[in-house]
Amino acid sequence: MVDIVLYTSALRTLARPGRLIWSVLLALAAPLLAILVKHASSASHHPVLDPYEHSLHLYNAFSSLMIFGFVLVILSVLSSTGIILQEVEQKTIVYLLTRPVARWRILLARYFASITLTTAVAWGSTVLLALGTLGIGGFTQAPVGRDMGVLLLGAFAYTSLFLLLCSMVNRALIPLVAGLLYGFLWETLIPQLPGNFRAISLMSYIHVLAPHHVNKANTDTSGSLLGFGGTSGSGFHITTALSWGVLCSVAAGCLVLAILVFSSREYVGRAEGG
Amino acid sequence: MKKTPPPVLNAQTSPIADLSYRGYNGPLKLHAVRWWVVALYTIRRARRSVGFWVLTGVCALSYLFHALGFYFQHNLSSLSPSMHQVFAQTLFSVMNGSLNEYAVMGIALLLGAGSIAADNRANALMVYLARPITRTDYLAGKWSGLFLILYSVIAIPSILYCLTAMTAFSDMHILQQDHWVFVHILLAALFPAVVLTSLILGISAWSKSAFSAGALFASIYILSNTIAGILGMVLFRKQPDKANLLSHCSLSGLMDAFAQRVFHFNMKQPMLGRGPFAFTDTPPVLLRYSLIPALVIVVLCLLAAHQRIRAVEIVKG
Amino acid sequence: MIELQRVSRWYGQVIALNDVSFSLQGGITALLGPNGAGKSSLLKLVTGQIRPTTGQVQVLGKQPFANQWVYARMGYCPELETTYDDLTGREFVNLMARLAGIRGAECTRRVAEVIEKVGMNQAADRKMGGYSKGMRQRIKVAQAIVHQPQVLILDEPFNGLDPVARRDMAQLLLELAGAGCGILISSHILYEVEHLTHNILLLHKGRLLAQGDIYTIRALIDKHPHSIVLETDKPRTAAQKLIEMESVLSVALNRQRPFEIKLETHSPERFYADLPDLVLQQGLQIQSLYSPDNNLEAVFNYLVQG
Amino acid sequence: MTVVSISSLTVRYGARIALDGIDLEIPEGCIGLLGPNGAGKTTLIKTLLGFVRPASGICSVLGKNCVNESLAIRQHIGLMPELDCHIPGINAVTFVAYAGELAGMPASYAMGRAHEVLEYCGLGEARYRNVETYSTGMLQRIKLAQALVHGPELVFLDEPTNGLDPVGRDEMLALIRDISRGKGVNVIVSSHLLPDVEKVCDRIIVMQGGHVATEGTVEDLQKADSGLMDVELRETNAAFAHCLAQKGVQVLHTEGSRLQVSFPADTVAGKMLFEAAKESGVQIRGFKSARRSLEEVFLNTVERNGKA
Repeated sequence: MVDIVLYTSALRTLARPGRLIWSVLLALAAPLLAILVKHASSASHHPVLDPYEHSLHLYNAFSSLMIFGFVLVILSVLSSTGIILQEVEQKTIVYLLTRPVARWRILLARYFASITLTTAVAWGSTVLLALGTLGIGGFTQAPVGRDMGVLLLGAFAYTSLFLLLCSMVNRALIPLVAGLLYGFLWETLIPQLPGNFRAISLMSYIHVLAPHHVNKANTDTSGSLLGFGGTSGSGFHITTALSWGVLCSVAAGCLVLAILVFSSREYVGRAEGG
Repeated sequence: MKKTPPPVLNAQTSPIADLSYRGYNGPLKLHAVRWWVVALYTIRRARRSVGFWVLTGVCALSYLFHALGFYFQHNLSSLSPSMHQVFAQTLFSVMNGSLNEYAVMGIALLLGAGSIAADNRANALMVYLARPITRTDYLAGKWSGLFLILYSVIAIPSILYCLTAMTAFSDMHILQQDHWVFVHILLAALFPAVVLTSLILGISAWSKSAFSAGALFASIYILSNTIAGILGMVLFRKQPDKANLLSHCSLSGLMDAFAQRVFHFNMKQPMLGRGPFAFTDTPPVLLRYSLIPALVIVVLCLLAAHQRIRAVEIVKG
Repeated sequence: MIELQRVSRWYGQVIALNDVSFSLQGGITALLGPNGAGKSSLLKLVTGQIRPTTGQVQVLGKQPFANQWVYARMGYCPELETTYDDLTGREFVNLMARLAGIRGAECTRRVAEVIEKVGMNQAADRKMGGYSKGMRQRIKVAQAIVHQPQVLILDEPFNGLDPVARRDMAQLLLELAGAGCGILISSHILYEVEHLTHNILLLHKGRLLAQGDIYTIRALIDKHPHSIVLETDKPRTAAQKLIEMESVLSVALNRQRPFEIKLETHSPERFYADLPDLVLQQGLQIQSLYSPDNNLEAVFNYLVQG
Repeated sequence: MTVVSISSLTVRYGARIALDGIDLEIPEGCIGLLGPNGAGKTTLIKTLLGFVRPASGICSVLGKNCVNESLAIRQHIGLMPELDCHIPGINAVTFVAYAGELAGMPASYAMGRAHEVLEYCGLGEARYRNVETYSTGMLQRIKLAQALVHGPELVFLDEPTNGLDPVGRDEMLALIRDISRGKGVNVIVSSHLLPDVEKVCDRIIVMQGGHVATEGTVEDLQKADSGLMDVELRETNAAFAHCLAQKGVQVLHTEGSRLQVSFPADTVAGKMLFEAAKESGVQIRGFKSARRSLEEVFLNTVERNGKA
């Protein structure tokens, strides 16, 4: 009962009218653009895409770069930072912390609310993208179900990671910038480095679970888009099982740490009033 | 201005001076330079921020990274005309490469997101605007302060890089190749600094908190990059011209386009589905494609910010 | 109800509370002290938002830090000015009630009841972002009492209220105390607290300076001369009579105000007891009598300076 | 000379009328502005500073029009806002000097002046500390210092004693009294804390619902019926009131150990009180002829207007 109240109130904070608009726009961005590209290319004299092959190509490109590469990451960063630290910064967290509710339940409720938002937007975007590029048949041709599953797993992993970051500081801008740099600089630069550097990027594990091969001919050599999923033949190969293991343990480990930190830290600053 | 203190007005007849409150009758500066006070203050604040120095460190890292890269490339390949292309490319990367680009975005976010939103929230706007300064002075000060910081963060590593290359590889005759290389750097650095400063201030003025301003700014910045990147990559095989144009339809794309125009070289874009080291050459796009959108963004943001800067208290009573 | 044993608390190198021990029973207790004395820190300790660096805090026999059992029996009204701006007052109180485990129709009824009690009926369905300081203060009190706590902690509840609202708030607190709720309020508006309670805790620079009844404390500080101002039509005659009293230390006349006598006494208790006899037997005419030291502020000043 | 003159000033926020056709002349000196929340005090100050455009009417400050000469006006006035302005990460001297520089003072002069004003406001060595470590009292002093740094001729103080402890309040009031007497600074104080206004101001203006409800000198407003006395006892005692009533003294109201009583004409108040005290065995701790506190004036005005 109390958990539901906590969860819904957190969700309500996240999905305030002002923010909801941005979330919906974010969900619509990928499918709308994909449809636009599809129509533009079919209308032009030099069709860019072959009807079937390239519709799937479109789905893969947008799913990989937009939904996995952008929507998932940015929403995880923003919602996990926003849901804890904005309240800490505005000090309204006091009201929650002095209620007869255990702190881990507060954090967990907010964690799930944050994941709900991220997943809802990413799923909505995926479904619309499949419909927009491939029509109803898209659900059989494109790996929609698999993508949705991996998105959920990814949301768990990223949200846990950023939640841990947030539970350790009292100011919102620092984890925001750190999260953005991690999500967009680290996660794109690291997999491109030679050798086994990609092992320290969450995104490479996600791409192993949900590979989006654009060209079936070169799956073996170039892996998926932009080289995610392994180019170096030497040394270490990321298997599906390993990916599952890494993502799940990051999600669980970071969450447990975040709960431990949140339950024992003081979230009020120095008294100014006297 | 003469710096002699003015005589005490109501000189006391008593031998004991009145050390309690007195009015101020010293000199006053012209009203026209008061925006500079705000700018100086913004810069002073930034110098104390740890986050700012960390991100500046990332910028420095990008400089080292590219300098090393160029050193190896230079030593491996014999001197050829294409080396100057490579130099231009790396110079461009020092300025606009993703490492630097994200660090600069981070600085803009860290310093700019709260600059107006937090003043407003902390009730400081009321105090500042109760002074004899106008809203325009205030905005101009905030703008130029942030602009100068971003401008130096972008321009200084590039200039250092250029100087390093000139001293290390005197055989390249960089100055002979491009007499105006320093002017070009200064010019190219102008563009991202102006656009980012205006955008973040516009957003900050309309946000309730530094966090929401930062979130919105980052979303716009990264989303536009992602979209433009995908569009460019999806289209490049059949219609390279259109693809090239589309790939510049983002904030960082605009900056790339301008810098490319200034340095005049073909940029290497990653190719979709061709593995990590597959790149295609893209020629610079016309100047107006970068200047006009940027101008629109800057003007809109500044107008929006100006509209929003008001001396109102948050708690109504 | 609330017990502190040798509690100290630092923030980095700054000390907020230093070796504070006290024990409170029911009723209203006022926590007084100058700005920066550590009042807010003390309330944060009692409400379990922060932990003591050394020593022990107990509320209703348990340690309060992140302790749900305590929170179920405690209401807290923070000094905070920020609220959930896009909830209405009623939604906010409702949320807080639900988090305290109150459900369904009972919850709606309780919420309506406390909103009525704090006099927020009209504004309860407006967004809190548009509330004035006084409204915020009242809705904060409403959320603190919605789960009928045994202990109520209020941090500066009178701050920012206009006189009308202050009077209502004092009335409400007295009612709650009458119903058996133990209340601890911090304040510096002394003349308001004076109406509420005689039971005070005095903090100064992080240390507990005094505890107990105002008058008990006054008795303690009787070693300080206590000044009293009399207005009479024959000041010199009166002065002679007054200086003969054993409890009077000094008598002074005032050039600016020729009818006033200012006297100092080391034992106000005896002076006040003896005064009626003197007046009635000697036929002194006294137009007015007051002591600038006969209020909390004076107690406070004495203790702080002494 | 009048400091502020206002004629038929109306200010609207959208459809809401914040100030409704006010006529006001504010003379030199220290003036108290009273009124409940939402009465229009803050709006009035904002209008005088030129932040809000009036819908109609004329207002001028120090002989300059508020609408088109607001920059010149702001050069000569200081504002101490109600809410705290926490600007984290800087110390008081920097903040006050910055405020001075914004008013056009050259940096070196501003720094010297900031030290001088902070010293005057009683912030000794604490002025080198970061603002976020300050107590409320120190923050109030900084707010006053930044309002005075450029040597204004008129300062607006919005709730200057809010959140101060008694010592701090007395010191703040002493400062206000000091600058408003013989230092060439006019002061407008807006406050809820009526005893404070009573202590420092020569005149008060009571506002309500966008109107000026009452205006006059403090003494005029306080004039109370003769024969009215406030009596303070050591502790609550019902017998005392009873004794007084038997002597024909009317007990108007009782609040704990405080009573307000009305004596019939030509009686000796002191004697009767002590007699009653002796009979009922209670100690009188004080009595004096009731000056109505401004709080009462204010409550009466508000209630009267509320009914009308």
